[in-house]
Amino acid sequence: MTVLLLLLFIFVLAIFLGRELIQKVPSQLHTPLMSGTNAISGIAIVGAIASTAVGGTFSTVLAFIAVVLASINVFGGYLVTDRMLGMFRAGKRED
Amino acid sequence: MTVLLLLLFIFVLAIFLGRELIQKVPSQLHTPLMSGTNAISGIAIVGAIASTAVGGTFSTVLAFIAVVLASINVFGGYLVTDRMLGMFRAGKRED
Amino acid sequence: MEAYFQLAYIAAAVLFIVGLKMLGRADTARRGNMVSAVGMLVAVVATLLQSGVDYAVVFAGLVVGGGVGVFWSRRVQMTQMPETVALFNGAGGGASLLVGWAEFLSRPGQDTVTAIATVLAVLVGGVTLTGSIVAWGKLSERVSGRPILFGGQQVVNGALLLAAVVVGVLFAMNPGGGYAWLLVAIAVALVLGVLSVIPIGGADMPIVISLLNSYSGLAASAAGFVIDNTVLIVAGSLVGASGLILTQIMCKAMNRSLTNVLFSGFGSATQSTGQAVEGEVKAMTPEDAYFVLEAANNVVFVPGYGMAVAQAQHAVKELADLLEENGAEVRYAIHPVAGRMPGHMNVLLAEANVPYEQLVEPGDVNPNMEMVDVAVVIGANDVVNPAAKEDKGSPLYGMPIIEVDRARTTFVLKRSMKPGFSGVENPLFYKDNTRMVFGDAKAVLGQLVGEFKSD
Amino acid sequence: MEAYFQLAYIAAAVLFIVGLKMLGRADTARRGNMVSAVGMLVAVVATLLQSGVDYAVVFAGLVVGGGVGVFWSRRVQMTQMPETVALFNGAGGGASLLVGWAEFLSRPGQDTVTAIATVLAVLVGGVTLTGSIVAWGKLSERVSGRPILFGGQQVVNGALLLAAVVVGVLFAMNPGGGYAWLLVAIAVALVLGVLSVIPIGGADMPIVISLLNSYSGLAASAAGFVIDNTVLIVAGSLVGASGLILTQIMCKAMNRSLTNVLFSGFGSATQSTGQAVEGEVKAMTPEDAYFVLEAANNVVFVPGYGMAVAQAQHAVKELADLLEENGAEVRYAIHPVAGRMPGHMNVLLAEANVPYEQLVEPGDVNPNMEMVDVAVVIGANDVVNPAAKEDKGSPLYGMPIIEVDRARTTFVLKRSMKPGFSGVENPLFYKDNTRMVFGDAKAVLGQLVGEFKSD
Ligand SMILES: NC(=O)c1ccc[n+]([C@@H]2O[C@H](COP(=O)([O-])OP(=O)(O)OC[C@H]3O[C@@H](n4cnc5c(N)ncnc54)[C@H](OP(=O)(O)O)[C@@H]3O)[C@@H](O)[C@H]2O)c1
Ligand SMILES: NC(=O)c1ccc[n+]([C@@H]2O[C@H](COP(=O)([O-])OP(=O)(O)OC[C@H]3O[C@@H](n4cnc5c(N)ncnc54)[C@H](OP(=O)(O)O)[C@@H]3O)[C@@H](O)[C@H]2O)c1
Repeated sequence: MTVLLLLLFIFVLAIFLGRELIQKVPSQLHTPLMSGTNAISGIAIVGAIASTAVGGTFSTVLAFIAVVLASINVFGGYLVTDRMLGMFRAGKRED
Repeated sequence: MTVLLLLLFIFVLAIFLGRELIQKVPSQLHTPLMSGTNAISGIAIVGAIASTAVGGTFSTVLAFIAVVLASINVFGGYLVTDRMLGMFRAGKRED
Repeated sequence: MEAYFQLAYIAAAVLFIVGLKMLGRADTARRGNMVSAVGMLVAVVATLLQSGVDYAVVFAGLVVGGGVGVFWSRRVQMTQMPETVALFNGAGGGASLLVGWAEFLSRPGQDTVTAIATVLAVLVGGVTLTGSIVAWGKLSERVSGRPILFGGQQVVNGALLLAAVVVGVLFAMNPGGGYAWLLVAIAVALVLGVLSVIPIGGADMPIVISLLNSYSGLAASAAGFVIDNTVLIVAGSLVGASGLILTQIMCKAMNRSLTNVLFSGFGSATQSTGQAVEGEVKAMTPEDAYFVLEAANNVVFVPGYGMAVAQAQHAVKELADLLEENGAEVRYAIHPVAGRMPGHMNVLLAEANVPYEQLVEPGDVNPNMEMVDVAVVIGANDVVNPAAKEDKGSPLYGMPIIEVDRARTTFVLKRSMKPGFSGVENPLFYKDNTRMVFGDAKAVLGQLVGEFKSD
Repeated sequence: MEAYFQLAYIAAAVLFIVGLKMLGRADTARRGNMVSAVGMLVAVVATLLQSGVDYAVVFAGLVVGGGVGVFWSRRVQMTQMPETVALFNGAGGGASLLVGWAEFLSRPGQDTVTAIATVLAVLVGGVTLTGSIVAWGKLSERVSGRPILFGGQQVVNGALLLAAVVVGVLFAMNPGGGYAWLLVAIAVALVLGVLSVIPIGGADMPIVISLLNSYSGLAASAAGFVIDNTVLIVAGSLVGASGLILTQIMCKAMNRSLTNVLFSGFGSATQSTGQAVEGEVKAMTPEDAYFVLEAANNVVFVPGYGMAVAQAQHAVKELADLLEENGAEVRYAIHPVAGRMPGHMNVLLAEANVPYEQLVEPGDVNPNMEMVDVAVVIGANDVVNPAAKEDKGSPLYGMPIIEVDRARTTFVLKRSMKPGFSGVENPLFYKDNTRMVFGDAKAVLGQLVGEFKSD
């Protein structure tokens, strides 16, 4: 019970923190920022990895698919964000 | 041990949150803001109250003084901040 | 040992926080993304070292998923970014759903709180999964981009939402025994994801994706409560909250409210145009336009969605170079919602190597619009529609625009008199100082370039 | 039951967060303070309901402490605010120290982590306590405001800091058995608090208080780890972090670095003035000044520390009213570091009921300074010193100033040619368009008002 409440406290603080971190973003960064936060939401991969520890064939299949999906999110998400931001950099280099 | 680590996590998040919350404060608010955060640091009153539960004459004396000091901080801090901010309001009323 | 994992998770959370903060500023964004990626690495490694993990399964999954992710992210074109993000996002939501499901199967004797977390992970994850797939389909035009509306749609969606809540409550009240309820919850979530996104127009998909992105964070956070994992909770809720703020920022830039985006079926039909438009349309050939441009000292390009459709960014840059050689000052006025995704024009022009300092915002160019000899509107429409300033009855009223109607001469390069995304008539086309140069933007620009070169 | 307390603590933390955020904006600051006070109430009530609390002791303490706090906060004048805050802050630090001490006595068998937290609460709390008292003494002039310097001071402070660390480590390594070490730690902290603040000049005390405020938050946070109390940890670290940011903001407004404030003994001696000042000082009587003011259409008052010393704010307002009746436009240019605390001038002028919209910032008034007929400098000096723009050798160089040297005429109301807080000569006094009107600011303003009235 205590642990749960502490986790809840952590959740609440992180929500407020997430709210504060994003402010006044220039519009050309909206898409990269969306993509970058999407990559972070790939943190589900941690859950997916942990769920491979459960045992049972069907559960393992589910866990495997979870790992596949989450790693698509993580790898794809970070790389695509980087590519996008690289484009901006390329445009900026000339000034 | 787990509880401790969760508390540490909470601490880290709160530090970052505190950092983000204060940004670009107009200079006339510096003193009230300092005073307002000082009032919040009177939260030590919670610790002081809890420490009255310890027993032992000397400890109880310490706990009593702690409650006195912390409540000076809390009552004085909030009231003085309110008075300061009230001044600004008074000046503002005329526009 | 356990303590080290927690410390690693705290480190990962800090990296996410710092990375996210850096992502919001142009000069640090790219490094911010890398910082956040390092955080992910730390979290993954710490998790891998925990006991019981089935390395074969994880490794296989990482290779397959990582391979797909890498391949995909390399192959897509810049203009396909939003739909790609949608797919990745859907995958993340799906993973959270599966985590909740798998955990339930292996530890059916859940307490109430875990049961609530499980059903939330499954519901939110499921909506994210199918909703993102529909958004991807709409943007990539595999599904019609038009809003798909049917009678009683909102009633059906409302009923589904209610069903989701009821199923969730039933499952949580009967923890452990409610496998059937969990399966029902999964089904409801998947259907709800589809049905809540299909009535939304394709052009609103960036906002929907941003919202679904926020959801996938919340789903991950719920999954974190299922397995008592701090970094999942923190990273998930960071994304959940920041994604919501970002969604609001995006809505604001388009002068829309989130409710309006989600429920109005905007763009579903050509809407009333507000005032009737008066005046005469004056067309001009590219040859004649060339003579005007040739004499101009101050030229502003205003790109819009049509430039993306025609893939005309390189042609624009070529023309701009020729104009500069000819002694003219050239700038590009970028409206925040020009195109179909935020930063759309910036990305395209960056691809064509347009110098960063020639990009200006509406607020920079509007005050001196009278000094502009020629404003060349390239496939933009709504973002230059003066009705946004003048006509209170217009659906665009109140949106800041690029005020090319006040330039000395304005060329509008588009194929027809058809309205843009909003379906609203554009009085600009009827103004005295406006000349329509009809045709595909790339073709027309090519002709102008040809005239300059043959000169 | 325990769960409800935690939930109450979460609610309290949220109220603190929201309140703190609101405190940073002028229009919501007062409500923000109330929100945060409600958070405190929630936290206190939840704690009172926990088992074992000795109500008699708590009640007695609340009455005594609350009484003192209420009384004090009512009685002080606005100009005494910073030192009052210092005292309250010291009390908070002292409370954290005592919590650590009392907890150790009652539960001597502490584990290492608790021992570390205890010694941190004691050390940081102790420094806060005595440091704040010294700061209060300096500001209220019970202790000399001059920096108190002695040979080898920094060596002594360094040694004390080292001693604090060593004692802390020894205590933590011998948890439970180290009561003697704890007492030594208390003593070291109390001495360190005194010695680290006495070398700092009185005028830098606002920054020191802000820093000590941050410390008192951290001490509370450490006390939270001692008794495993979440709301203490969260509120304490919120204050710790935001206080540090605020300290930096304040340093920046004064163009100082924190290191410079803490270690330089700034203001300890009249410093070299950079360039020698050339020109002739032209004094003027209030009677003559009246004729100039009478003819002016555009008057800017520039108040400084001297206005606070002379308590001349009401006289300024009276003169301003007469000038306005006379048809002149009147504004007050407020420099962010005019006076001796941030917002000093704003508070004083608000007290005198000066309309908010007449207060302007340097950035608003500087560009049109040539249009100002008369700039009346009332006991300001450093904030109008042109050396900050012109003389690279000046200690003020780089600080933004109010550029009254560019006004048509400038009156400087002060008692002598003495320099201001920085000890730097002011070339303004020697400029052609400057007239010195010597005397106490309130007296001189009174004479000017008299001239207007007798007219
Ligand atoms: N940026 C975002 O994130 C975002 C997201 C969602 C919605 N939106 C909305 O999208 C709109 C964007 O405004 P906008 O001015 O950029 O575009 P727009 O108003 O949609 O107009 C685009 C114009 O381009 C023309 N066009 C299409 N293909 C062309 C081609 N090959 N060659 C030349 N012209 C072509 C079309 O006219 P013809 O058919 O006559 O050629 C059309 O009128 C706004 O209403 C905005 O709210 C933006
Ligand atoms: N605002 C803050 O938070 C803060 C905090 C710490 C330090 N500071 C520093 O304090 C300085 C503030 O600048 P400032 O221009 O306001 O003040 P200042 O430079 O300290 O000058 C004040 C002037 O007022 C005159 N004065 C004193 N009593 C007077 C009286 N009764 N009647 C008329 N004149 C009187 C003094 O000259 P006479 O003796 O000749 O009369 C003195 O030159 C800056 O250097 C700033 O960095 C500010």
